[in-house]
Amino acid sequence: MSGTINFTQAYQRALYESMEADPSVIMLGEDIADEEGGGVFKVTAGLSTKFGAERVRTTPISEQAIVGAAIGASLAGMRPIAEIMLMNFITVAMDQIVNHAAKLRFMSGGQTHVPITIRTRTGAGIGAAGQHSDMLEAWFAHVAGIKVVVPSTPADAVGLLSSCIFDDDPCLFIEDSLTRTVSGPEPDPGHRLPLGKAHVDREGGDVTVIGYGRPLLDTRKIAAKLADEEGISVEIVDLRTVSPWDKETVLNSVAKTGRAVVVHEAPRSFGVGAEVAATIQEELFGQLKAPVLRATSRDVTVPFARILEQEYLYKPADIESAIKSTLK
Amino acid sequence: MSGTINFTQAYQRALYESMEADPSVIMLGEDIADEEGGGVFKVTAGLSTKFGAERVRTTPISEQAIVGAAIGASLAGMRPIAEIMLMNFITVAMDQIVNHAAKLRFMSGGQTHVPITIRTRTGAGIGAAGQHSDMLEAWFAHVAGIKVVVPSTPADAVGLLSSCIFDDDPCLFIEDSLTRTVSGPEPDPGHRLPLGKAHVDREGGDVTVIGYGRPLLDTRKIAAKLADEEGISVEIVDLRTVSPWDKETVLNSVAKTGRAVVVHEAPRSFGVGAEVAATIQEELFGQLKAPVLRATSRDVTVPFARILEQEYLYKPADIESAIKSTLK
Amino acid sequence: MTAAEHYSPSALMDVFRKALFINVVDEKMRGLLKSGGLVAVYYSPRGQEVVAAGMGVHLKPSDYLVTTYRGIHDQLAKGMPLKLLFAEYFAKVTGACKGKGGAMHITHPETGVMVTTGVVGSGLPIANGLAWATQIKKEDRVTLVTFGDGASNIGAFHEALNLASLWKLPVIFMCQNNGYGECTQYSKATPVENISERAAAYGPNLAGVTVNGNDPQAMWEASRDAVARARAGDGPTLLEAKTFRFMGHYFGDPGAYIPKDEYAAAMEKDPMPAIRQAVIESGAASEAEIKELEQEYSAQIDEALKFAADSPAPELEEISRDIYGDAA
Amino acid sequence: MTAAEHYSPSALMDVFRKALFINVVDEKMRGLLKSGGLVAVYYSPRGQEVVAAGMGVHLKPSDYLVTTYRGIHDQLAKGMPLKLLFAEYFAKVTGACKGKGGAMHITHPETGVMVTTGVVGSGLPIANGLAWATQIKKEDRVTLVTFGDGASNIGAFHEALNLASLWKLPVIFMCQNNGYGECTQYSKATPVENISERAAAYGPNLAGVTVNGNDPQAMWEASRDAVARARAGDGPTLLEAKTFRFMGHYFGDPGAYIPKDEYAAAMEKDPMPAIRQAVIESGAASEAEIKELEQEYSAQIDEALKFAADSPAPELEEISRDIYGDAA
Ligand SMILES: Cc1ncc(C[n+]2csc(CCOP(=O)(O)OP(=O)(O)O)c2C)c(N)n1
Ligand SMILES: Cc1ncc(C[n+]2csc(CCOP(=O)(O)OP(=O)(O)O)c2C)c(N)n1
Ligand SMILES: [Mg+2]
Ligand SMILES: [Mg+2]
Repeated sequence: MSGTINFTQAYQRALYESMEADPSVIMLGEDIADEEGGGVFKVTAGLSTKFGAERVRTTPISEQAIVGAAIGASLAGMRPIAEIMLMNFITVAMDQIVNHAAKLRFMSGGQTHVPITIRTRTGAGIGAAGQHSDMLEAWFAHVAGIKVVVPSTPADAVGLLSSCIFDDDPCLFIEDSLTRTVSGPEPDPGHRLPLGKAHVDREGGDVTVIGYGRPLLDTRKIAAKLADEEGISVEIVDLRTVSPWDKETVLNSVAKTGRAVVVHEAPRSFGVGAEVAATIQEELFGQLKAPVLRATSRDVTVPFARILEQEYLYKPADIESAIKSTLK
Repeated sequence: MSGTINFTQAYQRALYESMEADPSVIMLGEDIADEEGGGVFKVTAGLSTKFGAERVRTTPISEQAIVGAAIGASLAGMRPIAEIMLMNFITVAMDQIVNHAAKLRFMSGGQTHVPITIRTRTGAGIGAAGQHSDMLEAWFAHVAGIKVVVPSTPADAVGLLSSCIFDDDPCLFIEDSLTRTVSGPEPDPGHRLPLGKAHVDREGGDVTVIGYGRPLLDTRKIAAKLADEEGISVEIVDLRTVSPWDKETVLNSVAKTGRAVVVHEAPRSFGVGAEVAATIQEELFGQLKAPVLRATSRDVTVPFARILEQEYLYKPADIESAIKSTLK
Repeated sequence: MTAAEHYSPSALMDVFRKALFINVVDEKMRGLLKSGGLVAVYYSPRGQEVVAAGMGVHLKPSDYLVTTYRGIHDQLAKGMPLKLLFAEYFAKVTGACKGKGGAMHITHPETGVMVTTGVVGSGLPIANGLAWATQIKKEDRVTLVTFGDGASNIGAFHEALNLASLWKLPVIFMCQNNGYGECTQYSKATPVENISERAAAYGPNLAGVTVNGNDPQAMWEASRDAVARARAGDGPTLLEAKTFRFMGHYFGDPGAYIPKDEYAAAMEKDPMPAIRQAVIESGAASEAEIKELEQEYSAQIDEALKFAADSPAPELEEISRDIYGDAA
Repeated sequence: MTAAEHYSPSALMDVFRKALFINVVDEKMRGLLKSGGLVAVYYSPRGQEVVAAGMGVHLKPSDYLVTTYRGIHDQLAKGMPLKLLFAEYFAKVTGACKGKGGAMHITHPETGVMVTTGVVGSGLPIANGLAWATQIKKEDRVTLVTFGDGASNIGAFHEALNLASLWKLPVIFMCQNNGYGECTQYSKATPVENISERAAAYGPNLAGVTVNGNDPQAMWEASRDAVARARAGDGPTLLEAKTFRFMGHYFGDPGAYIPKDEYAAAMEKDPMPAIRQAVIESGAASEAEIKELEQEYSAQIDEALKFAADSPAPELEEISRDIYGDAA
């Protein structure tokens, strides 16, 4: 570890290292080549210049064509990375992702597989309103055959995105719009993290907080504060891979603490937290000292006005009070 | 009640009655007019002849255009019913449904609303394999602004579909592929059932089974058998509206029985059952005598071979054993 | 053809008034953004004023408009009240959408502003539905949907044009071809010289026309024809207006991806100085009269901006409203 | 042009052999379905044999094919082994996809059968990806994707053709225009006379050709040209073959929606008697030799069908395999 990098730099590094390591890694998406500015969020800046216009291609605004081309190229032995600029636009490519990418391995009886990575970006809190802010990871988690990955530190972003690219199954990698300039320690070159494995991010004995992505940035601060100020010992489990998720690590932690809070940015109802909570209560009934609680955003379209958008979003205070509720 | 009708007749009746009652009810979808045979499942047979080609229109194979046209017409005061032949094809229309139909009321600050009904059909068990069998209701339940409705009797199908058509919000009405010829008592003319209200389908004191659609047909038989043979008293709560769901009725029932099993056809992980289980444990912690269990299909692409398809599907025996597990 | 259907100095003046109004609004908005008086993502229509104005003069308030995030010129040309528009940009409860939709989702049914979408291409299918309702109700309404050159590459465009042609809908698809989709040059995404050539794919019902969007007369005449065609029930038009986007994709976009000579050439054809000159030359107004008009507009706009700035933010409760129609 | 690039009696014979093989397979399949020897949904290619055969003779095993549920003729023309194909129809573990994909999802990479999709239009974007990989790797491979007339109205068609033209991909889009999409007549869904005219929407890189799919010479030549164009890197072709679907949408479809005179006129142009006659007239084979060929095919097919019928069903464990690559 030589210094710090932010999330944007982390994505850039994983892409750069992967393209350098393997010529079968190719990319496509809107505006991603340097002639078009290297991507509207600059994540792909420099790649087309370095690795050639053949391997890094700007596309028309055609998300079905983007994901379809990634699938086809992957069937022919490539490892394509498709960028879907914002997650709400993935709605036009659901057929390609769900009916095809996720299912071709199974439907072909294992004769083919689809090693694509779909990078997308989303998250509320930037005033982008109803059609540019949705966290839709629960949809994909409900579909067998695709992996859903969300990093919560820049170093994890490097390790997880690299693993997605070299994984033999379709991976959906979700980047957060709000925290792109947040920094953290820089990982070693070639850093990879296993998919499907959760990470005990902080050890603690009183209550387990399970989550992924942005809310864990809040949770880390809350846990430190609660330890300092109130002597509450919070264990944090970072799912890292939302689906298929690492039940074992989660259940081991909750078996120890007896209390659990699930946090995510997506709306509460029918979100990822429901599955985690349902599984915990099923597996650890009788060992739980409190109900499994959820701290999430609200069941409503993301509003435009800042004050309403903040009211929509999960609040750090919600996480804190959920933790304390389990201790009552 | 004069006799019996099957599910197909029930859908037909709701459509017929609604079109007759209100000239703003219009329909569009692939093959739905009589010139094209009245729909591949014959649900719309006779309607274009009776109500005119202007109001019942066959479309090209263009699901985005179908849903979009329904949305637009609804903004102009109509009550369009769009048929999406099978639910897997809804994947190409997700943008129109999720980013637009579900959100326009909120995003317009209530100036507009989208009273459309999307009728679709799905379900495994007919050998239609990976791209023609998926139950995707959990996706839509995770989105605020749209209602998701699934009937479990022909009479309910009449009452719920009619209510969807005359509801002022977008409704997704899901028909089951396998049970279309299953019959039940015929309801009175003009039958309507409230959306958002669950129904205590059978009263019981030992354990509550919560579900919707096809698995309830199995559950009713199991409940009768368990009552007869083992003296187990099962209460069945039919959600009818999967989202927004009727927490109150469910919680009242489970508060009484202290035990709950959630059943659905969709795969288990991140499915509707997760939300129901998570909510119950949260609200009734301490009152539960057993963990909330789920009997669902498996987390895998729907296989083609009959033997595997049956292995994929929830099994009545799973429902029965889940019920008994809660009583141990 | 009646006299009113011929271009004249007074027709030019009508176009100019709307174009100037748009131009002054746009300048004010950019001024505010620069000064920090407004913090928002803003998609400037600078360069596209005459396109919106040339069409707008032919539309009645009862006609429908569907537009995009870059739609402020279309909304103004349609007659959207300034206060409601600005207050929405300012995220105030007095905004048309109560601050919940925001700048990308402006709606105002009273003036026919039915949908503003942030998803590329999604407005076209919805416009068909509005036109379909009009056709069924035999109303005298035209539906105008505007979109960019980039949008012509997405699936919804194709499905919508096909259906509109098939059903001979009273709809105008106005493509504002400003040479770029975000940072991607037209020819890097769209391998056909004129987007209007795409009309050929949908048979004779759909007219395809390309017009110089900087030329008020050409814009006025082409719009007149498209509107007349739709009103007469003769079918839809794909009307491509060639224009340019002087302020980049969003306000603040450095636009480094635009070749300098291309930009300079476009500047030479800037429609605003040209139309001003044409008005003076036609004798419809003198420079002094135009200055007066500018001042009048400026005052109106300032007043509306002040109203917006002074208006209150929505209350927190607003987040719970307009999710479903039957909820509080 | 070399001699082998000219149509000749031996070229006709090549086409005939493939067409006859397809025809005998199709008759056997229909016989089995009628007798109950096979229970499955079957989309007969009866009438479209020469289309697949005329193209198939120009393809190498290493070329890629993407086809649809109505793809058995394409798969056979591509050289897919009979046993693997039939066993998949019979849902047996010896099937190409181990019985997990089924008839609608036939895959066999060894002969280039890369994807068979059940979702209308979804193959086109994937075909682009296969061709893109070929382009990057500078391989000598052509990608053929086949689809119906109905599929030309869905968004994926548009996005795929646009991208293929833009990137000059070595892909052939072969539209088998059989006059119907399910029960909807061509002209009720598609307002353009020839689908090949749609190529004009994508600029000069994309050739658009309509050919009489009943005419072996025309089919052979048009296919030769499209394949040569792709192989030479000169760009994609939209090749429309006009044909007819004699057995309705699926086997058992009563086809009441097809006007009797249309059906009779199509029957007159049935390609199978015509090509047989042409072969005999050309001197390439005598009636007796053809009979012999038929018997030979019939025996091969019977043997493969017996293999399929006698093969075991998949074991239950098969459901847990091929979901993810790294799982058991
Ligand atoms: C389906 C979809 N994909 C991508 C985007 C991101 N995006 C927003 S605007 C834009 C460019 C649109 O270009 P064009 O249609 O030419 O309109 P213009 O902005 O030039 O008016 C893109 C790619 C989006 N909003 N929706
Ligand atoms: C997206 C989608 N919509 C609807 C269907 C249902 N469907 C299956 S085949 C078919 C007709 C397709 O017609 P065409 O493309 O002409 O092919 P053909 O069957 O004539 O070969 C339809 C509508 C589907 N499979 N996918
Ligand atoms: Mg543009
Ligand atoms: Mg067809």
